[in-house]
Amino acid sequence: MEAAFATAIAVLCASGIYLLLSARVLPVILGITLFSYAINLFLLGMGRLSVGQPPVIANGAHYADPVPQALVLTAIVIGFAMTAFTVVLALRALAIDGTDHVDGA
Amino acid sequence: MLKRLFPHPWLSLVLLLCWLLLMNDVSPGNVLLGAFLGSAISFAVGEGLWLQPVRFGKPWRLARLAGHVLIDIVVANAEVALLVLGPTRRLRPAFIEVPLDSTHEIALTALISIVSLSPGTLCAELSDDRTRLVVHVLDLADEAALVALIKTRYEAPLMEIFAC
Amino acid sequence: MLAIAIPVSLAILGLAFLLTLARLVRGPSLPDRLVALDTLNINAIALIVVYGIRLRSTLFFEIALLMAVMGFVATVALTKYLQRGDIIELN
Amino acid sequence: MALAWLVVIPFVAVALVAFTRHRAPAAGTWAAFAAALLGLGLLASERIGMPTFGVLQWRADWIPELGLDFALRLDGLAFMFALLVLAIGLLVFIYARYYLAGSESLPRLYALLLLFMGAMLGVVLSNNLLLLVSFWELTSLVSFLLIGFWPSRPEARRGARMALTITGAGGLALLAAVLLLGRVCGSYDLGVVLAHAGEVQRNPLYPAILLLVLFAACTKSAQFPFHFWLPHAMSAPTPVSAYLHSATMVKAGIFLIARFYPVLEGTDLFFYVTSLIGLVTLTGGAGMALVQRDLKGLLAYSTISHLGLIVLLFGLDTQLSTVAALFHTFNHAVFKASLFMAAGIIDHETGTRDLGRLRGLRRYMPHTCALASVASLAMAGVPLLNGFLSKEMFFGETLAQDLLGDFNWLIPALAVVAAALSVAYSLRFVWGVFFDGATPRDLPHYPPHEPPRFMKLPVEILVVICLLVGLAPQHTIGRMLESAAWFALGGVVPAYSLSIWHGVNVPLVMSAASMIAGALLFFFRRDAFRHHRSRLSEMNASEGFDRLVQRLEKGAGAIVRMFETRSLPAYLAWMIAAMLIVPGAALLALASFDGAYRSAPIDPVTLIGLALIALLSIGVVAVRANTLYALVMLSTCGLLVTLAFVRFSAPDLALTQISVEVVTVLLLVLAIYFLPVVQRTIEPLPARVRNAVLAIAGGAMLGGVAYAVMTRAPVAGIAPFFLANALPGSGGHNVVNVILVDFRGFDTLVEVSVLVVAGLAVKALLRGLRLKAPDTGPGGLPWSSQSHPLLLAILARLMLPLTILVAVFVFLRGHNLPGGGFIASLIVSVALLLQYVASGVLWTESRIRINYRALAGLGLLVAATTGLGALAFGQPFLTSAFGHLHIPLIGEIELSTAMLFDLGVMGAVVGTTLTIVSHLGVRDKDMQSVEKS
Amino acid sequence: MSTVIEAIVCILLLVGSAFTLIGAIGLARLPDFFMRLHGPTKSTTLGVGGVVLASVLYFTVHNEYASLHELLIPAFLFLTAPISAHMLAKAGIQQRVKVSEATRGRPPVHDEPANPARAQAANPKSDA
Amino acid sequence: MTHALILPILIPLFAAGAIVALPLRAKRLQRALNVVATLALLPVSLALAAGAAQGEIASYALGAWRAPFGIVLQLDRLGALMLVLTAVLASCCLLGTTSADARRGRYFRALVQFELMGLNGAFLAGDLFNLFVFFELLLIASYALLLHGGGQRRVRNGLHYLLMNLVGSSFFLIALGVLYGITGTLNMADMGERLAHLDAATLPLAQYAGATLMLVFGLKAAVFPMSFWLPQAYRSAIGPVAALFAIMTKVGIYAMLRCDALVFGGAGGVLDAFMHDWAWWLAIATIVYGALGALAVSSLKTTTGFLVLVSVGLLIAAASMQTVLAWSALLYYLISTTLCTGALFLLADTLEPEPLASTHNAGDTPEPGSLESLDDAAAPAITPDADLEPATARVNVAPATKAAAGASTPWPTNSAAALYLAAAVGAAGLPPLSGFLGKAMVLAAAPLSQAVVLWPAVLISGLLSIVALSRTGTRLLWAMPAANAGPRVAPHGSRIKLAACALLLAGVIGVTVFAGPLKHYLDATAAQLLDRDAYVQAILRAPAQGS
Ligand code: NA
Ligand code: NA
Repeated sequence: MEAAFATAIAVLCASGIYLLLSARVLPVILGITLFSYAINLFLLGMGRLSVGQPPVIANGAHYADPVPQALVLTAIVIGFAMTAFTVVLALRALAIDGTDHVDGA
Repeated sequence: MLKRLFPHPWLSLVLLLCWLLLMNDVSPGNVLLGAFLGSAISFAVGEGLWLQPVRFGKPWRLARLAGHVLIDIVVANAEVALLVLGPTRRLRPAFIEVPLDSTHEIALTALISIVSLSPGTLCAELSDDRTRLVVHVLDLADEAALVALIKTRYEAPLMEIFAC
Repeated sequence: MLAIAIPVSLAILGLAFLLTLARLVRGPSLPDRLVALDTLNINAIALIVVYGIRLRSTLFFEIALLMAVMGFVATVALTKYLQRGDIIELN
Repeated sequence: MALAWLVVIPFVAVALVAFTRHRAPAAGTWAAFAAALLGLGLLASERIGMPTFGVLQWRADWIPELGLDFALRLDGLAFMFALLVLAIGLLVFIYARYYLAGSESLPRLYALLLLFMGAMLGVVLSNNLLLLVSFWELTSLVSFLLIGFWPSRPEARRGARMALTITGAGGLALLAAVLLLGRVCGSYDLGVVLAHAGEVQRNPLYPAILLLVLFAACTKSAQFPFHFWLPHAMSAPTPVSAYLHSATMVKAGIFLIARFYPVLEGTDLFFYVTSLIGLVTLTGGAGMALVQRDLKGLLAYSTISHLGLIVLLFGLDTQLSTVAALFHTFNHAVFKASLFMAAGIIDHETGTRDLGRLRGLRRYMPHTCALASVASLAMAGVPLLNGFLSKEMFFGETLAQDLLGDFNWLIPALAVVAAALSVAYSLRFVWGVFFDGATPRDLPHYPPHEPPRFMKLPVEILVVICLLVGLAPQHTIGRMLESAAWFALGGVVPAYSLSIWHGVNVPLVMSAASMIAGALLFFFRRDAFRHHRSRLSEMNASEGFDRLVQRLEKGAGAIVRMFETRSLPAYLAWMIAAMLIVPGAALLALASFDGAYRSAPIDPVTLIGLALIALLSIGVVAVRANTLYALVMLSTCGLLVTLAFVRFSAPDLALTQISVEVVTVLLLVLAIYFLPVVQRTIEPLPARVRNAVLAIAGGAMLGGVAYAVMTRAPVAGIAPFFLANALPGSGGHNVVNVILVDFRGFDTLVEVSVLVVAGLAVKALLRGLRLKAPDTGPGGLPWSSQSHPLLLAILARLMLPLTILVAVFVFLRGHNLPGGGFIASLIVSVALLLQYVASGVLWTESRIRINYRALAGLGLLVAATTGLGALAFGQPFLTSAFGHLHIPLIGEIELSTAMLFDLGVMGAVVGTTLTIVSHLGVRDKDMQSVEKS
Repeated sequence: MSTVIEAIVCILLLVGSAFTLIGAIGLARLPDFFMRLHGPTKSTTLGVGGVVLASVLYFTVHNEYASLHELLIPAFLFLTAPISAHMLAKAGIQQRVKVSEATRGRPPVHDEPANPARAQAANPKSDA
Repeated sequence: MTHALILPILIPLFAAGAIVALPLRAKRLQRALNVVATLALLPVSLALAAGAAQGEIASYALGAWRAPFGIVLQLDRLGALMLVLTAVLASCCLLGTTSADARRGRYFRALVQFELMGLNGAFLAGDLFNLFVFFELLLIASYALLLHGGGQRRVRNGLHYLLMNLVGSSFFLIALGVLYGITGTLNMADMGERLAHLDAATLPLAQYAGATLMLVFGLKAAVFPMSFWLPQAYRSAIGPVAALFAIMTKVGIYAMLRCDALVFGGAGGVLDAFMHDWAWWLAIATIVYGALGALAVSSLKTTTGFLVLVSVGLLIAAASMQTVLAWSALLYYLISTTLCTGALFLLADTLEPEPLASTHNAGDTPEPGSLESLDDAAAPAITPDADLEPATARVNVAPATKAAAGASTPWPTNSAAALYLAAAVGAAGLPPLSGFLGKAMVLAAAPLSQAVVLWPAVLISGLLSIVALSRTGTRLLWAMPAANAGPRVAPHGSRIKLAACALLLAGVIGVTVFAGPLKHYLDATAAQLLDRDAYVQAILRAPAQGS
């Protein structure tokens, strides 16, 4: 399981980075999103993978590590805030320069 | 008094029902809470956001219609399943126009929903003056029959229910 | 019995998911891809419900419910974009 | 304490001058005089009480941890220099009073000169090397301000910067030298360092220390090849030139060599380097002085030459040469200051310093002529004047030295040449200005006349000193010189005699020869000029320096431009490369990525799901040019990530992912409306290759690290505590939610603040935003004319109450089941946003009248205030309380302050989300015009 | 859990899955956009419906407690799916997707006339 | 436990919340809130510093959940020092903000408060994830503040700044995840304890995470090669914001010190290899790059931006030495450079004012080439000054010119020039101000093997800084631009900006004069910082609080 999970993270991350390095705004935003997917999964994995053991207290004996989940939740929220900011800022830049090139050229 | 608390009784009722379903539990506390929410939410959306007042003329007609629709959906699903799995070249797709009589917003919406939900028919367009419905049919045998079916089996009961 | 039916069901749903995904990739038109996206959402709901049965857990109900409540909004936004461009208009 | 006052008084006077500069400019003048007089008095009174070879010390702590004390020391060497600083300072102050008479900038000049006086006194009196460096750099800084005293002149600015650069560099070198000395000797205390001479010379760092000190001294004392700043410093007002550029500041380098002489001298390196520099400067400076057209330029090069002479004397390997160096330092200060003042008077009265225009001034200003002539002769080394004595000693020492072996004769020979040049330019100064020709040519001020009486006073005093010292050296400065030499030589003074007549000896012959040669040279000067002008102008070092600086600036620009490309992809590539290479290096030590731990075997559905995530992410890359398609791919990828969260026991994450995903899609769809529909890939191939390499490496590393950590057995950290305490401690079953609202509620509070800031920022950015609306949709197709389909409008309204109900459910159950305030707020937000999409802004906002921004702020306040409640019970911020309320008929209701906190969070998130998204599609201008009407 | 009930759950599961698959097949192989648009309704209605009924039955029996809340899922889908379908159809029309030649009739197109309002806003350089 | 510990976070939080919640027209109230909240930080942080000076490490368990489970705030000498520095800088920036500045965009005051909250939180955080969250807060507020005023340059540079840091934050999360994965904890002291006992097979992962974390902090601090965004970003910010940003890079340095000491065990700990092999050389590269940049550009803000890089390089170089001596020197220099660059940024606002006419396109003057083209030779054909040397004065200066010159306030004034001089002296590290002392301390603290590289780098960069600042200064203060012959008029609000700048420089002088006691405190700070056991005792073994 770990290998497949890690591979998925790797590919997500690679795609994200590739897009991040683009010269236009939209691919960059897509890249941010993919990269954050990768990181969210990565963080989840840092609590080790567990299947069918959500950390909701019932009669069970084993639960998935709740801490990384809480961290990811926070990360998602912050990521959303940042993405929104980026998008609107990119629009502002577009309005000024008339181009969606990240460098304005 | 009750009217004051529940300006949109049907909405409140639906909300109460949904609440009980959501909580998956019919305890007095939940009923009370559901009633409270039903009232509070209908107040919140009441001003302008909610639809034209609904006057259900014949609730039992609604139940019958629901039954009809469910049966039609199941049957049509089976029919269409065969069509889908069979050779696609034999299909006879078509856009047809269904003239409308009802004007009530919810009735119209319900009609469109029903048409769209039942497999094999799909509402593609409502004319701007809300007098005609453009329906895409996956395999049209008889246009007139289908139009008649929609009008009698769905539209007529809806008009009855929503009293328009 | 369930021990067989659930995996079979999951497999079928998985296959449906893949077929839908194939349409998403093949297109050819943007509306085609949107239909596929919309359908994927519904397929995912089914998958989650079955998965809940498999785990005998009701913890997944909220997820499926939320997908049903919110999933269509993305479709609406995307389709409205194709029609009008601006999805939030002044009036 | 008197020592401290000696240094402090000028600074106090600066303050006085600064305060009185508007109301009573004259007071500043008196303050300056008083400061110098007071200083002189203090210095004299201290000195009188001391034995000849005594040392007076004073110290106060400054930064003991650094070894930097405010430590001062008055000994013979310091006394001589301090005396020069104060005495010539006083004369310059008097002179300046007339030089800038009536000018508004006189207080400024006094302030700066006083500042300089204080700094210079600090340099010569410092007993702590770091303190010395401080004052040293302060002199550079003040000289910068003084040279640039008339900032509107380009040459003044240029000269000031040049001086600052060169002398500043010297100061930095001195700092390095001092730090090294401190390291070698274990202290920055001058006494300690002087006591460690042997150790310093044995230390392998000695060459570095020596060269750094010499570099510092040479820059300050305008030694070759750093001499060129001095002539450019002549843009300063003449009092400044007289003070800084003849008598004091340029002598700081000399002082430095003298101060460190006991520590540094005695090695071949010292003698060779020092004497060579001195020799070159001596002759070169003299030659350049001869060919100047500018009166002050002549004096400047002459100063360079004389400083070279002094340095050469230090560099000669005899003890007596050092005495001579100090003697000439004093003499030069006296006659050069007077010459500068005379030059200033000429400039002041005629309006020009051009030697080509000045002539025959004897008739107009006879008194000045007499004074200048005596001073010039002192400079030329004519007998009976002080310059003669030190020059004789100099000639004697050039003969006594034994540096060059077979080429020993070279030094005296060059000394004679330089002396001859010196005679020639002195003659040129006196003869050319005062005698040559009958009437001056086209002077700016005609006719010239004598300056005010007291303007000449300083010159007179200095000339008298020249004479006194020249006639009775032993009685005038004998004791002072001996004492200074004693300290410069580290406690041994060779026998010497200061007298006018030593009989006919070789030095006297050399003197005579140089006089004659100089006179001849002056007589045939026109040929010499022609010869030199053409050659020397090409060797103009200052232009070389300017070119160097320009080239440096250009080079720096080119280098910086290589990195600062203002290209985000390049910046990101640098950063990501760093993030890969540097931490990646640590991974090389990892024995095996694979630990032993395994969670569960993989099942096909999960495998397919994970594979699809990977493929879809690649898909996004592949179709990125097709905006909407890429967005669809991305959404699908997000959907699968949601499923992965479901699969890997993270229902709360799944819920959050779904709701955030929807809002993000709304946001992106709003954005892509304005973006070009087809996104051609515009990166050139090399950039794409670079990006791909970084991407693959980055992916591999993250995946590898993930694998490495996940295959290591989990550590029992803080998680078990949360699992055990969520229910008993906080009353919630959903541990993730309990963490968010209770265990780590503080994070949530800050995170919500982040969101609110994003909302504010977006709102600010949207203000006045005007974007070009595309005329056609994807595929170049026209837009639809139907703005709000009926079905959508109706269903959106139908959904609203139901969705709110679901939100309430998710909110209330969040503590026990997946859900919570954040997800609930996104549900509400989406339901509200759907109204905007379905019916437009105006329709919606005529029905929903919420100030979203205020809502966000209120939500934040509610959450924070909830946390504050605990303080009333003596508990820390954010301490939660929960309880079960039993109500008959209804049953048990659980209430928790965490819920109130969550409610605040909800308000903030709804407010923010709607702030961000709801107006994104509307042009601000349209909105405003509607708001107005 | 009794075998009968288990069997019913199984059948519901399989039927639901099967209809979902059929919907997907339809989506995959039907020749034009509008025909493909019929596919999802099967997934929505009988597909999710079947699966959810299985869930209701299963948890009700398993937990010995009437678990009906899953019914809300198809309820919401029934509300929202027609919107999606309707909007998709309109998008298809606006995008002039290819219509199978066998189709009788053509969908009406509502093009916006060359819109002065949109063109007027075209002032990319201005940021005031 | 004293609740005062959380005040530096709560005061700006409530102020910001209230400002956001208030209607836009309640401008006075908003302004008052901003002023009161900012100024209140001064006494609070001073009181906290007085407490911390006793040497106790105070902690505050939020929600009464004890460490390492809950989030704790911790206050030691370092944290207190940074709080005071922030409060001082913020107060001066507040003074230096004219209402015209605030009006150039929206929500300025709320954003400032959020920024302060983020900064103070970062200095108090005892939990790594909490540190991350506060970092995000201060960053997002800084993005918004950077954009304040709008205009092409700001927007473009803001976009770059934002995206760089966005990616940086992602790497922060990666490092954090790995650290959690191998230690199972988030509290820094606890994490340090666990890392100290980590098995050798996992150690490289800790080193990986540590290096990543340090680089992320390095990004905030703008270490080479992640520094290219900074000069332009700072250049485009309005003066008070840029001045406030003077502390932003220092947050990165702060976090480096904190994490290296507390989490990774300082010298001999997890990060030894990174510090010696990488941080050191990157620091040197930063110094060199910063100095070259300062030489290459001409505008005061950009020059100052590059000087920030120089100082960052020096700070990181000192950080990499991991000794008490070096860190105490580092902290001294940090204080000095923060105040000096803050002053320079404020001055730049008045000396190089943006044209006020169009606020949105302000500062969008096209720049030939990619760096600013410069030269004071290009700028001024000299206009006559009232104060020419007498030789020429009588001829050249017509009375009319004098009258014209006297009519309007000549700008820049002497006080502006004096302030520039002081700030430049401090920033370039010239004696006698604290910049020199700080540099000398760091140089003296470098072991010989490192001094060989560091000294030339620092001294030469110092020289280049002098060249750059003197060039900029002569251009701005001495040479009148030919275009608008005659004296320039002081831009609006110059006086209060100069006052703010003077306050900052008074701080610099205070730091210089009282360098002895301050250094004493800083030695104790560095010693405390490197004594990890004290933190473990104070935070993890603290008696249980609350219920
Ligand atoms: Na249908
Ligand atoms: Na000698």
